[in-house]
This record gives sequence, structure tokens and C-alpha cells, in this order.
Amino acid sequence: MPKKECVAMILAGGQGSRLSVLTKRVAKPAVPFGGKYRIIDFALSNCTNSGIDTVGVLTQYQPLALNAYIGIGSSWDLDRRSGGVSILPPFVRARGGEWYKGTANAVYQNIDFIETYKPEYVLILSGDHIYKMDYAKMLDFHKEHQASATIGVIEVPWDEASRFGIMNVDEDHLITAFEEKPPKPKSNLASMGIYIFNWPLLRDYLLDDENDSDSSNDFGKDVIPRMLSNGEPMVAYPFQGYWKDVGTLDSLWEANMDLLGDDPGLDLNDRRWRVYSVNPTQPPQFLAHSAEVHNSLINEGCIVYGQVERSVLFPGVRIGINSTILDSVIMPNVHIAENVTIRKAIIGNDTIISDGAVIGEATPSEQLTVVGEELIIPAHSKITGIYDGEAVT
Amino acid sequence: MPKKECVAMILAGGQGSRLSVLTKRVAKPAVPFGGKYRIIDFALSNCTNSGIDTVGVLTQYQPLALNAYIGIGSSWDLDRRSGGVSILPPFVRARGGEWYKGTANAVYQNIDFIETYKPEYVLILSGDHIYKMDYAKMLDFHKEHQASATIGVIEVPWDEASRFGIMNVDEDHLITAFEEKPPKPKSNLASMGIYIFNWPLLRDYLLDDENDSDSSNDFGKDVIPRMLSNGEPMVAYPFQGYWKDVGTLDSLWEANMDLLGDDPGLDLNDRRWRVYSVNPTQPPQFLAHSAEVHNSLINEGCIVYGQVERSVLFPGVRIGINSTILDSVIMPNVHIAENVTIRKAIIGNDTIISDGAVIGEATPSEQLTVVGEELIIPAHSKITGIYDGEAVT
Amino acid sequence: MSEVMGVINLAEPMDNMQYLTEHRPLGAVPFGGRYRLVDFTLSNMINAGIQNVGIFVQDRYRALMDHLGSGKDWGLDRLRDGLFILPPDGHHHSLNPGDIELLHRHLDYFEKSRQDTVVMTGTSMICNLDFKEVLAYHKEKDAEITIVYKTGVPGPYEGLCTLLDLTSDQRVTGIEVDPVIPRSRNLSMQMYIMDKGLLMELLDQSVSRGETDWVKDCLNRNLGQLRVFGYPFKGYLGKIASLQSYYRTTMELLHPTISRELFFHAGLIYTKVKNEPPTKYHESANVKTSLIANGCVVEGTVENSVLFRGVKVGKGAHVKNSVLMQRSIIGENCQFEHVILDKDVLVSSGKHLMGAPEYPLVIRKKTVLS
Amino acid sequence: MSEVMGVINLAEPMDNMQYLTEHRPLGAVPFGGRYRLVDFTLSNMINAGIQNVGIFVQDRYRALMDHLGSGKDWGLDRLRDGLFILPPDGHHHSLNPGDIELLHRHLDYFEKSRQDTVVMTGTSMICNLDFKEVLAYHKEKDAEITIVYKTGVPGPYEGLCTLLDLTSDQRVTGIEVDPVIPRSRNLSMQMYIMDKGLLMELLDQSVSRGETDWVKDCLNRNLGQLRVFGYPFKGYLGKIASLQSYYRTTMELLHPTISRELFFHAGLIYTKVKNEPPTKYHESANVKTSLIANGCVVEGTVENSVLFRGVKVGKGAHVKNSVLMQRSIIGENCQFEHVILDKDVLVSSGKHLMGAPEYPLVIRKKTVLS
Repeated sequence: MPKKECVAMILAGGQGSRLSVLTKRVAKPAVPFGGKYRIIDFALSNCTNSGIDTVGVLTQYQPLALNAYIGIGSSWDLDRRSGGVSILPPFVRARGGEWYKGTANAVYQNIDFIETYKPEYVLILSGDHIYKMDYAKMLDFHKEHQASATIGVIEVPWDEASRFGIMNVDEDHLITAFEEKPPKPKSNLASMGIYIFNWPLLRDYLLDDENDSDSSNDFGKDVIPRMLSNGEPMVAYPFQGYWKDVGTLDSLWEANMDLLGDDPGLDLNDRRWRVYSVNPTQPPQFLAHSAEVHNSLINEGCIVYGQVERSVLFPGVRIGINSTILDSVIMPNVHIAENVTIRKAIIGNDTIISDGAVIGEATPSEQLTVVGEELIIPAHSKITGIYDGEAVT
Repeated sequence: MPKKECVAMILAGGQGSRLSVLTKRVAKPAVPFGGKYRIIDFALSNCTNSGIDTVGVLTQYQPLALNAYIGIGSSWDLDRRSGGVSILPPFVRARGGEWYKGTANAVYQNIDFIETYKPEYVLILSGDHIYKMDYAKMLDFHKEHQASATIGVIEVPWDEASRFGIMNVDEDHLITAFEEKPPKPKSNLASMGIYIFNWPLLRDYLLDDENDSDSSNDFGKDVIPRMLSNGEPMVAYPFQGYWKDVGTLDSLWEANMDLLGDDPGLDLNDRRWRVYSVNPTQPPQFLAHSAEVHNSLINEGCIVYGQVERSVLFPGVRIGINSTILDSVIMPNVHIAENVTIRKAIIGNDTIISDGAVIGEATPSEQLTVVGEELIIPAHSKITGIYDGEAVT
Repeated sequence: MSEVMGVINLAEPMDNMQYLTEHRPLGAVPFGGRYRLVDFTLSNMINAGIQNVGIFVQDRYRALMDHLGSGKDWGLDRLRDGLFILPPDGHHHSLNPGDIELLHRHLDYFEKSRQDTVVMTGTSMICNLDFKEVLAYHKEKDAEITIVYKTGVPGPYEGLCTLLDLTSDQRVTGIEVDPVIPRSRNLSMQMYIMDKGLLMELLDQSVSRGETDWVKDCLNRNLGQLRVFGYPFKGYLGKIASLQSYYRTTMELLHPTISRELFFHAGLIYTKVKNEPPTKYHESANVKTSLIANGCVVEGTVENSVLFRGVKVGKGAHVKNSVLMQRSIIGENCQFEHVILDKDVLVSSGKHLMGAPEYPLVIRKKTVLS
Repeated sequence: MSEVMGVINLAEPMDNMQYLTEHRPLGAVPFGGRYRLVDFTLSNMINAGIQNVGIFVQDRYRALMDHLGSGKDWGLDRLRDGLFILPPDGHHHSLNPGDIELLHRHLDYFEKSRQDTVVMTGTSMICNLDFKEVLAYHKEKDAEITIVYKTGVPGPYEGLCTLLDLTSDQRVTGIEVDPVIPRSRNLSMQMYIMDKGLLMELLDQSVSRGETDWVKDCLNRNLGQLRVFGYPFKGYLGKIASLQSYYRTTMELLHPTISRELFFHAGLIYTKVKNEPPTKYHESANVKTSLIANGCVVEGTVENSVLFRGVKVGKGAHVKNSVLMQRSIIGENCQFEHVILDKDVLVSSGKHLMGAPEYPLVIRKKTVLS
């Protein structure tokens, strides 16, 4: 097995219960996003675009679905003979198997995998963030500063800083303190959950951490603080650009809406930094004579007879005549009949919405409506809130 | 996921402890064979040549090594977007993980994987047999006979029949009885451990078998007898040709020797039925002025200054001047210095044999000598029997 | 159908396609918003289970090689079988060989292939056809050669047609190539099923007799001796023989019943994967009765048109009855009607372009109109 | 070196290679038992981390396409970057363009590529060279163009050589192409490193001035203005310029020190993977001082020879000082000396063939001697 300078490990373990009805069948990283993608496409594409060709995806929830989606990695140019992408569910060992207890434990359980490539550095990523970032630049920064660990940070508004893990740094980017959700933050540099470690050092810390029965085996809570208190030189790599954690239904909806508008924060059309994804085999989208589409993202395979405004349509969506879709995210293969109104909603894939249904609050409001997957919504139903198949009025 | 008519499951679980020193680092199916191959290459190549493009490899011992060898399957043309080859170690479930308890349990634990492809048939194979077989013909036979299950059988000498699982069949190939190692066999048709099942039926039997706490969850001991006693129509598919179980050191050595001679049972040079393998990047073999090579198989990357007779040399083997190799199998990257004599032996990969060593019985004998992997044999040592690094005389 | 190999002959007449075939063979002409013509016959082949396809090319085929690559997007990147692009080989060949010579030069490819039966097609016939049915018919008729045809030439008659004379039993008794006055309504779709050995034998016979044309020379001469049958195709057929028929066929895709049949009927149509994002419609967009591929950015009005991947239509622009190929960029307030833009055309603001329905205006690849 | 793209120019002189280049460019000539000439420069490139390689071909390149396929065996089957075979495009081109025109036709390939630096080579120079060192030298010298050269022309001087005049500082002050009387001992290895923009600029200049030859016209004219340096290569170099040098270089591989350097020094040499079994030596085999690839079956005597993959040598045959290419079959009791068999040659029993050391006998591809 040839040596690799840097191996990436994507933490894709979470069931994502806060995404509720959208993660019944798939893990959070496999949730559709942006009319075409799955959330994990962003981390995988970042790896490819940064020249990192060896990626482990740590998952323990529905590994089969993620396996089927990622396949041999060819969609992200990660179908390599040596390296490439590997799905790493927890497996059974001689002394029995166990779930990944925390983010650090997940990497600990895969030390053998990483050792195969004898890397100098390991890049730890989260599978549920939407952003475009050149990890090669971060790695250069890490080497330049001769750090033991480098943490990606982003400036957040001061009034939100107390919701994040906050880094205090000196003028040389050296981290002087790390506070998890500080009530009175001394800085507005939030950790993005992106770490580069010198691998031999991290391995030692992981072994120590595993022996510490008091540890929760988490990078943010245990490993990073321990390294800091041991005086390891750690630096913060400042990232500029769009970055969003899509861990809740509201943030998932917001991140989709962020793609609209004339000059969105995240440019999907940048040819120098493509976001790769599995491309379904679908013909071009068809907008009929009666269609009205404004300020929206629409994918191939859609057929639109109705009105679509400020919305995102995934492949295979059909929208009947006289139906109106406003401020909404319509997942793959949703069929919407005639005279339907949908407002500020996310509709799960393969759901059928029958004639005259009204989804979402009747007037512009703050509340998001979410309809689950593979449902059949009867004609003239009215649905608001989180809906997953109970009786409808 | 597109439907597949037939999915193959290769049972590659065994640690192969009877292969002792050769399976310290790799599972039995990954043991080198025939100067170039690994044992599992034969089952994988049979699948490819039979047009079966969806293969699960069930393994629980050293999955990482097998993973690294099989990779994305491109060497066997199994790097498919849909289907292809998947390594399936036991994984942790909500109620905890468990080892594969028996062959049937291993398939039971992967029902979800098989269901992804909605196959009509499942082909169950063993990963440690050496043979070339067209499974498509066996599948045709299965369909023609409208059987619930078809078992591959081979005629064995009558005096050896009591060592095998023996099928009694009628003139229509219908199996009337199955006896595991019968003292007085009524037939000489031995089970090759190759089964085709109608998948929906097998799934039901696997669920039943799992609920039966008395079962050892094995195809041969539990599932097949139960199907027979339930009166399922089962047929025996008679196979003609070379077939060998290489489960012991002696049979592994014999199977290697079977490749030599003017008209070997197993023809590796048949262009219509290639045996695929991972091809190392090595220059052509070099036979020096002092070389003497007769009745042997030698791979690329070997450099031979000495004498080689009735032997099989894997890639990267070097044989010094005045050394003599007789009736032996020399695994990859073994370096043999000058004035060495090796007779009826298997030498594990990456071992170095220093000047003047004598390996194997001095005179032609029945006893096989086996030297382990990655050892350094001191000059002028004498070794016979199974040797794995203890002090040498 | 793993016993069948596919042969796609790209040496096709393309004199009437204007700039569209200046740098590419007919099979590489973009069509339907995200495809090339060759995708249709190639997808029909793989949907029928054919795993070995040879593509015979004559010249200008770099675009085709770029498009097909290793065949991965059609599942044809195989160690055994797969996709083979067969260029004219050797340096002592006639500059303009007939199709027989082109095929004959690669007899070794036929010989080496494991399959016994050949499906041979061109790329000018756009349809979604099940070759498994044609093969079953071929066997049922015990035919030596089966030719797929369609009764009732679609669209106005354009001269460039191969027509079959058929008995009531579907036996082919005569073939006319490009007659000025058509004497039959049975349009040959130039798709043939036959035994591989027979094809090799016929090619060798023809070459040694100095014949050059597969239909006019070889088939016609052998109609008496061989059992040649016609298979009647009942589905939608688009025939691309000229700029006019290209434009007309494209416009027919705007009927949902036609495009549904063409894109889904017997199997999906595969093409080269491009990682384009979903198409973005701005607030000012106004799009009606149009097929739009991914990666477009629309700020203007688009009506009755087909937009390929990555096209940009500026604010106030009005595009009507037009075909805009990959990555064309249309400036603000442009007005287009009956226009075909080839790939990578850049039109700056305020330009007006207008062709006629029976004579669309073609702008060649990479033109900059500023 | 992901910032560097590779360019391999296959339009090379090959007039002196007899039948070996009848159906293939020089780069596709089999060499060393399992390689083609192009494998060496291509492997040097990928071993240095180059991930984007364009191969410029002129004609007879089907063999090359078969060999390279999608580039998978060199790790070059990529969505981004990878391997590009660039045939002459368009149909209005001169029949025998110079290398400048060939490169200039694909300026768009250079433009589209993300890399800023180009390594450009031919395929006639066989060596195992570390391009990373050449690039470091190029930067250290602040050169605009760096040319790799070797001092002391290997083997007898053969006329077909490009020679460099160098200052003590390694600056190139003159270049002579194929002089009858050599005035320098510095053989250009025809490997160039330069800025991509500079190359594109030079190509465009030259084409617009009607120049055709990269070295004679373009480089020579610009030697005064540009900082052109020579990088002295110290390792083993085999130069294939004629049948004689091909044969001599092949025989040099039988020295273990030379073959060890060539196959292992800075990285491994990759080639197309074939699933050949190990070579089988029968009881009657007698093989000395020979390089043998996989898949051979040897029953006779082989001395001082190179056998490619899948060669069969019958009982009693005696092969000496010869090169037998892929799948040649030698009948019983044949006697060969100084013979080069091209691929797929079949020689029936008892034939005697003998060339001379300075004039080996070449048997063309697929010949049957019965």
C-alpha cells in the first residue's frame, strides 16, 4: 500500500434525529440538499478538489444506504486502486464489537485503517457541513506553523458566539484557550469542526484517551483540551466564505434558500471548484406553457406546469397545473397534482401530494412545514408543522 | 439500485488455522497460490467469466488485508457502479454485533445486502477452492430443472468418498439423500460447497434456521438437510474438471504441483477463461547465465542465478548462484542467497534465506517443510517441518 | 443479449448539416439538451444487454472520443468486452473509403470478439427501441439479415432515405437508396441484425470485388440469395438527415408525449456525466414550453426552445424557437428566433438574430458576436 | 508536481525502424519484454506526481489507443485531469504537419488545463528519470526553458541526434539537429520544462510565421532572447533512433545493473496490465541470460534473448540473441539468431532464421512462416 501524506476521516455517524422525518431511512450525511446533492457531497468534493484521495467515512447508522450512495466513489473521482473512499462502520473484533462512543473513539477504532497508509497528517471532517474549502491550503498553513494540530475557525457574529466552541488566539494564530459555548466569549472565532493532526501524535493521544475511563472520547470535549493543557502548539486556520451546519430542519431549509438570489454565498456554478455528486440519468427539465418559475433552482427530470417561486426542486419532481410552490424544498420524485399550494415547506422524497392540498401556513410566517418521505397526501388536505403520516384533516 | 438476476456470496470467513504459519497476517482466501494468484482469485474470476457482476465476500478475519487486496475490484472487472464486489465483515447492529456463527448465519446477517439487488437467485461459494467453473451453465441447469436448490457435485474416487459430503441422486439429477462423510457411501458424488438457491425461498429458510436454537447455522449441516426433509426439489449439478480444496498445507502444496507437468489438470493459459488477479508492477523475470530451470512456473520480477526444478516462484523471488530449489513453492519476495538447498518446501513471503542453508528433508521424502513469513534464516541453518522463527540449529 | 455485439458506424453522410458537422461526425452532434446523437443507439444497445460495442470512425472524431471516454458512463469500461473506438488504421488507405472498407479494416476486431451475432447501426435514427425484440423476431423469422424499418416516412420527404420493398411476409426484395421519387413508404432505419460470420464473409466478398457501399453494393447484390427480413418499428422515430430535419426533430421534443417515449420507453438514455448544478432561474426569468438542461442560468425569456447544459440567458433577452448548445452565453436584451447556436457561442448584449422555420440560422462553435 | 502537465509528442521520426513502425507510432513499439516505448516517459511523469498528460498523435495510433485505454493502468482515469489522446482534428489539415502545427491545433487543451508548467517529451529516450529534480533545477536556474541532456552520446554515433552547445553555466547557446559531423557531446534528450503560457505563446508565434519544427525553427530562433538551460542527466539512457539502436538497447537490458536501474531507479515502470499466468518452463527448457515476461511456455533453448508476454518456444528450438514479441509461436527445432519477431508471428517447425548483430532480421507482425 503506498504511503499517503494526508488521510481524511469524515465523521458521518450521526442518525441526525433533529432532522426527524428526513432521516428515517438514511443517515444525516445522505440527506438531499441543494436540488441535486447529498450533504456529504460537500466534504467529499472538498477532498477531491484539495487533492486528498484517501478518505474514510465513519458511519454507524444505516451504513448500507450510505454504501449504496457512495459506491466505489467514482462520482467524486475517488475510485482509486490505492486509497479512494472507504465506508467504515464499527466492526466486530475478537473481543466483540462496540458502537462508536464518540468522535475520537470512532477514529480510535479505525487506527488500523489509517496506519495502512502511514500518513503524516490526518484531516478530521464533519459530514454535515455545507461549505467549499481547500484543505491543501489549510495543510500548508499547518506545516508553516509547525503545529501539532490546526483547527479551522470562522468568524461568527459576536452575539451568536456563545453558541459555538470559541478559540482565543494570539497574533500568530496560536490557540491560547478553547471554550465550549462560553457565556462571555473573548473572541468570535468559532471552531468549524475541521482538524488537522500530526498523525503519530494524534495516535498517542487517542490511545491515552481510550484508557481514560472519564473521557467521553470526543475531539472537542476531550482530545483538544487535553492537547492544549499539555502545551502542544495548536493554531487556528481562519476560513473566509460560506459555511453552514445543517443539523436542524430550519438550518437545512435556510441553507437551501441561501443558494437562491442573485449573488448567493455559495456559488454552485464555479467551474474551478465543482461539487461532485451522483448524477441520475434524467432528461432535461421541461417547463410547460403554463409554467411560471422565478428565483428557483430546478434539476433535470422535473416537469413543471405550475408556479414555482423561491424554491429548490430535486430531480424527477412533477408540478401540476395551477399548483403554486413558494419558499420550499421539494425532494426527489415528489409528484404534486393540480391546484396544490405549498408554502415554506420541505417535502420528503417520493411523496405524492394530491389535488387541492394546502401545505404550510396559509400566510407568510416563521414556521417551517415538513412532510415525510414516501407518503400519499390525500386531496384537499391541509398540513402544517412536522407531518409523517398521521390522519390529516 | 437496479435488480440483479443472481448475486454471489463468497464465504471467505475462515482464519484457515490449518494453513498455520501462512495465515498469521492474512485470511485463508488471501493466501498466495500458483506463482501469481491468491486463492480467492479463482472464485472471483469464475464470477466475472460467468457474467455475475455482484459479489459479496463474507469475511471476519483480517478484513483489512482482504479489503486492501480486493480494493474496488478492478482487477476482476468488478469495479461496477451498481453491484461489483463488496467486502462484508460482521458489523455492529442496534442490539450489538456478533461474529458469523456459521456459513448460513453469515448469509443471514447480510440479508439486507442481498435484498438491495432483489435477486431471483443466490449463488453461495467457498473462497478456498481452486477450480474453473461456468456458474452461468449451473444456473441454466438450475432453471431447467425448476429446482429449489442446486448443488455442485464432483465424482471422487470411491475409496475417498467417505471423506466428503455425498449426494445420492436419481437419473434426473434429483437429490434423494445427502450424507455427511458416510462410512459406506452409496454414491461417489461429493458436494463441492457450491449452491444455487431461489432467493425468496432461501431467505425463509435462513429466518427459520436463525430461530432454531439447536441449529449450528451451517448450510451443509442444517439448511440443506432441512430443505431435503421438507421435500424441496433439489438437484445435483455434475462438474467435470479440476477442483481442489486447499484447506491444508499438504493440499496447498499438491495443488501448486498440479500446475506443473506437460498437461496439467488446471490450464492457466486458457485465453477464453482467464484467471484474473492483482498484477504487481514488476519487470520481466531474468534468468542468468548460470540459471537452470526445468518444469517450473516463474513469475515476473524473479531473478534466478541458481537451479530450479519442479517448483513455483512468485514475483520478486531471487535465487543466488549455486542454490538449488526442488519441488517447492517460493512465495513473493523471498530472497535466497548462494549455496542454499530447498527441497519439498513452502517458503512464506518476504523471508530471507542466508548462505548455505538447507531447508527440507535431505532425501526425497513424504514430509513437507514450511517456513513462515518475513523471517531471516541464518546461514547454514537446517530446517525441516513447520518452522516459524524458533532457534535454529 | 451478451451473445450480441454492437457496431456503430459513424461514417455517415452529413453534407446537409452545415457547421454542425464541421468538427465532428454526425454521431457527435449535440441533441436534446444534454445528449449527442450516438447516445440513443448506444443506450438502446446497452439497455438490451449488449456489452461489447465497436464504434467505427472515419475522421473529425476527437469530439466523439472526449464524449465517450472509457465508456464508463455507459457501463462499458470493462477488462473484457466494453467500448472500442476504431479509427482508420495504417497510413496507406484511400482518403474517402466507403463504409465497407472501413469495416473490413477491422476484421480482426470482429474475429477477436466473443459474440456470434452483430447489431449494426448508424446514429441518424433517434428512437428508443428494444433490440431484444428485434433479436427475437430475427430468430423467429429464421432470418439471415433483419433490417429495422418504419412505415410512413416521418416529416416531409427529403430525398436522403433508404427505402425497402417488402413482401407481405416482411421479406425484403429490394432496397433503394436516396431515390428522387420514392417508390415505397418503408424507411430503412439502417439497423441490421445478422450473424457475425456472415457479416465478415460479406465484407470480404465485397472488398475483393471492389465494392464500397454496404447497402447499394453488398446488400442489394445478395438480396436474392439471403433471407433478409424487415422488422417493423412502431414507436417514435426522429431521422436526422439535414439541418432541417435536425431542427424539426428537436422541436418535436417539446411535445411531452414524444419526449417521454424517447427518454423512458424501453430504457433510459445515458450520456456523459457532467457535474453541473441545477439550473438557476432568476426573479426576472420567464420560461415556457422549453427543455432545459442543468447548469443554466436564466434571467430572460425562453419560449419553445431547447437549452443545453451551462447556457446563460441574460436579462431582457428573448429566445424563441431556438436551440442553444452547451455553454452559450446570451447577453442582455438579445432577441433570437429560429436560431441554432453551436457550443461556446458568446453573443453580447442587444443582438437580434432571426432564421426561418424551414431555414434556422446556425452560428458555428465558439463564435463571438460582439 | 500537480502544478505540472505532461505532453508527449508522438510525431517522431521513425524512418529507420523498418516493419516495427509500419502500423504504429514509435511510442507504441514494444520494448523490454512487456512495455511499449511510451511507458517509460509516461511512468517517469506519473512517478513525479504529474496527473494530467496529453498525448499528441499523428497517425497509425490505434495500437497506442489499445495500449493506453482509459489510462487506468497508470492511475490516469480521472474525472478531472487524467490522460488525453489528442489526434489531429478537423479535415482541412496538411497531410504531414510539423510538430508545431500538431501542438498548435490543440491550444484549447493547454488552455483548459489547470496546470501552469509543462513537461514535454518524445518517446525515443529510454530512462528512469526524476522529473521532480529537473523541475527543482529549472526553478533554481530561474530558467525559461530547461532541456534535459546527456553528455557522451551512448553507443556508436548515428547521425540522428540533437546536440546542445552549452556554456559552463549550463546555458544553451546553440542547438544542432542531425548534423553529419557532431560538434558537441551533449545529446538533447528532447525533454523540455517550461511555463505553459510561454509554450502557447511560442507555438502561436511560430505558426503565424509559417515555421514547422519545434527545435530547428522555434527554439533556435529564440535562444538569444530566452533563458534556456541544460539539465545534465547522469543515469542510463537508451536512445531508440533506428532498428540498430533498438536492438542494441534491448540487448543492454540483459545486464542486470542496467535493467535494475531502468526498472526501479526513481520509480516503477507501469504498463498495460494483462492477466497472463506465470511463465511455464518444461522439463526440456534451457534458458540462459534472458529476460522473459509472463505467459510464456518454454520447451526449447533460449539464450541472450528477450521474450515478450505469451511467447511459445517449442521443443528443440534454439533462440539466441533474439527478441520475440507478444504471442509469437516458435515451432520445434527452429534455430534463430539475431532475429526480431514482431507480434503474433507464427513460425512452424524446423525453420532457421539468422540476421547479423548490426543488422537483425525483422519479421513483420502476424507473419506466418510455414
